[in-house]
Order: sequence, then structure tokens, then C-alpha cells
Amino acid sequence: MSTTTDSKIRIQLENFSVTDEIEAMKKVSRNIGGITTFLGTGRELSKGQNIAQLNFEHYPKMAEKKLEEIRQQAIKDHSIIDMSIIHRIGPIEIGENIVLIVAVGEHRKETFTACEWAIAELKRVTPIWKRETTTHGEVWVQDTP
Amino acid sequence: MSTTTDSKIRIQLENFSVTDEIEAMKKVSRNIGGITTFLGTGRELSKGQNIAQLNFEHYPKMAEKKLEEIRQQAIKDHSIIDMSIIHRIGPIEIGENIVLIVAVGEHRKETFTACEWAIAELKRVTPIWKRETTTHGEVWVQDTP
Amino acid sequence: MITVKFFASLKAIAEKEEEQIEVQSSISMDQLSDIISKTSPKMGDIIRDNKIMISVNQEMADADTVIHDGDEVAFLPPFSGGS
Amino acid sequence: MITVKFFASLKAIAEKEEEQIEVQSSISMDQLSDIISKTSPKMGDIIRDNKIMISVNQEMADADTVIHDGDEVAFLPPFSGGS
Repeated sequence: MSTTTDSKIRIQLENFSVTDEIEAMKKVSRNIGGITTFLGTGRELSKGQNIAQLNFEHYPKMAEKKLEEIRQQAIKDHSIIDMSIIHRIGPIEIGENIVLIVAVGEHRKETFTACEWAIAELKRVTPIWKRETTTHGEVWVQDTP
Repeated sequence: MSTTTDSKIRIQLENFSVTDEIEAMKKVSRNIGGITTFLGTGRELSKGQNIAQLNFEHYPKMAEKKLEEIRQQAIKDHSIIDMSIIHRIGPIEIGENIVLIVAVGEHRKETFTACEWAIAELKRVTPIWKRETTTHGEVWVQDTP
Repeated sequence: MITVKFFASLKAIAEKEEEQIEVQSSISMDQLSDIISKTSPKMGDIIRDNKIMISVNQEMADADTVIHDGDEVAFLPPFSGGS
Repeated sequence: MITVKFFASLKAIAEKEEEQIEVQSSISMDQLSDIISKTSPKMGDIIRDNKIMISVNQEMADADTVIHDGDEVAFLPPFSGGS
């Protein structure tokens, strides 16, 4: 199911393994003491509607560029050692992985801050769009919280 | 390497799989949208000393009881759906997993808050002790940050 | 020649994903929306109402950004990635 | 009979992990530290200096906690789990 963990920024159709991504990040330094990860998954309910499926589309190259900018800024501003960001596109079933952010640092505090900042920033600046399939049909989600 | 994921509170000698623990927590609800995990790992450097190995000891039963209390309070106070906490004991090499906290919720915000609170609370109230082996010998770590 | 891209909900409105527009050296964002309006009036309205974001060569742009021959312009509805 | 447990750094100081102490119905924490001091004076000092935490039946206790026959008392140095 999982693909190569070589690149720290990836947008891909395939699922990923959280364990594999964490192990890949551990190789960056022997001085990692804290690893915070955020994993976004497909929820069944959205604004009271039952979701049957999600579908993500992205603007190729621009989306990857924005994720790399987020990674660089997280390392620079939050004193973490490194970060990886993976976002899936295409069809996503309920319960499936959508997005993963892994922040590794010497201590836990900065990895929490960096990880929480990065997912908020991803939602704000990355050209990725979600389409929800409900019993009423398909709709592009337009809200960015 | 990994053991059963049946219990949400575990203290064990064996390593664990982050992916397996997350998948076990996903089964709790179809309405999980955000999963924050904190993974503590063995660092090579501690207060300028090179660490060769770590070794954790716990007070059986009391440590598990405290972890269960943390889990219950996180669910109650932070509006998450569920939480699992695993801590390893025995010898730990540099880069190896020590502790894992998985917080699952409908939205990301509460899972970050709950996960960060839980690891701080774990360090504060759980009878677990760390022994560091350096070139100067073995020493029990006495500081709780 | 500039390349114009439409994403997500805008594909249905523009009734296309991409179009090529012939230009002399450079044009303003207003001139570009006039050209797009001719084949898709609804898309032109959306651009003028500032309801969407625009990128030029994959960097965020605004109404004052000048578009040059060879540029890639994209019309981007509000983002909703991240879970 | 009460069971007394020593953890981490305290095991080397007490020179044991556990001991059984015969008591009449109940004793105070002060009485218990006096008993422990007889075989391990250094351990008695540490208890009286409040440098460590004490649990009774796996719940946190303090100097005022009364210890009953059958209880499990543990002396706990500062915790350092969690990474």
C-alpha cells in the first residue's frame, strides 16, 4: 500500500504508512526526542450530511511548492529538526488517511507547535480541493476553516 | 515486533507499531477527522552527555492506573473521541520508540490540545523512571520538566 | 500565448479545465477577464467579484498583476485540502 | 504486615526493592520512617526531608496518611518517564 518515503513532500494517490514515514524522519538525526504527527482522516459526517466518499484534486507543482514552503518555514520558525508532509489526492473512503504531517525535534514542545501550525497553514495556502459525495450528490467544499 | 493493540493503556517491553495503534483507534468511530500522535524517542544527547542506552522502570499497576486516569480525563476535559497511551520499559536504544500517545477526535484542534496535555501529565504523575547509561556510568534521571 | 487553468468548482463553470489565449507581449488582469468573459460570461463575473484567488506562474497574484506572454494563470476557488 | 517498596534510585539507597514490616493495626508515616531508619538510616533521612513522593495502595499519600495493616507503601523518586 505504501510508496517510497524518499521525498519529504509528496502528493500522491496511494495510501502511506505512518510508521514508515516516521522511521524515514528518524534517520535525519540521532538527536530526535519528540515526534508529533497529525493525521487527517475521512469523516462520515460533515455539517449533518452523511458522506459516502471524498475526492481530492490539486494544482500540480504549485501544491508541492506550497508544501515545501510550509516545511521550510516550520523548520526555520519553530526550531524543529525536520518535517515531512504527505497529502493524498483522488478518491478517499471514510476512515482512510488523507494527510500526514510529521514534525521531529529535540524536545516535544516545538514539534507540537510546528505540527499544529503546519496543518493550519496547509489548509490556508495549498491549492488542494475536496469534493464530498453525499446522498444528495457531489459538491466541492468551499470553506477553509 | 508489535504486540496486540487490544488495550488502550499499555506498559510493555516490546516495541509497538504506530500504524497499528492508529488503525486500532480508528475502529472506535467512523467520525474521526483528526488524529494527533506524540512519539517520544531515545535521544543521543542529554545535558551535553552522550547517551549509550536508556532503561525504563515502572511501578506495576500504579503506572497503568495513572495512564488510564490520564486517558479518561483527556476524553472528558478535551472533547476527544478516544486516546491510547503506550509506554515501553526495559532497555531502549538511541532512536527507538519510548512512548506513544494517540488522540482521536472529530476535528484537529482538540486532538492537539489533548495529546500535548496528556504527555505533560504523564511525565508529571506516572511512576516511571529513566536510567541513562553514558561513558561515565549509569544514572537515574531525577528531573521532571 | 498564455495558459489559463480552472480548478475544482470552476471547471464546471468555465466548462473547461484549460485554455490557451493569444496575447501581444502582456495584458492586465482586467483585460484577461474580458477575454474569458466572451466565451464564459459567468466565469468573468466570478473573477471580477474577487470571489476566487488567482495565481500567475504558481505564485499568488492579484488584480494589479501584469500577465506576460508565456505565463500560466490559474483561477483557484477557496482551498479545502487538509482533511 | 505492610509491604514497603523502593523504586529506581531508592533501591540502591535502601539496598533492597521491597520489605515486609509487622505492625499492630495502624501506624503513622513518621512511625514507618523510624522503623525504616533502623535498617537504613539514609533512607529514613530522605523520607523525612520530603525529597520523594509516597504512595499508599498506589494512590499518592503524604506525611499525614495513616498506614493500616495490609497496606502497600511505596517510596517514589521524581518521575522521569515520557521520553
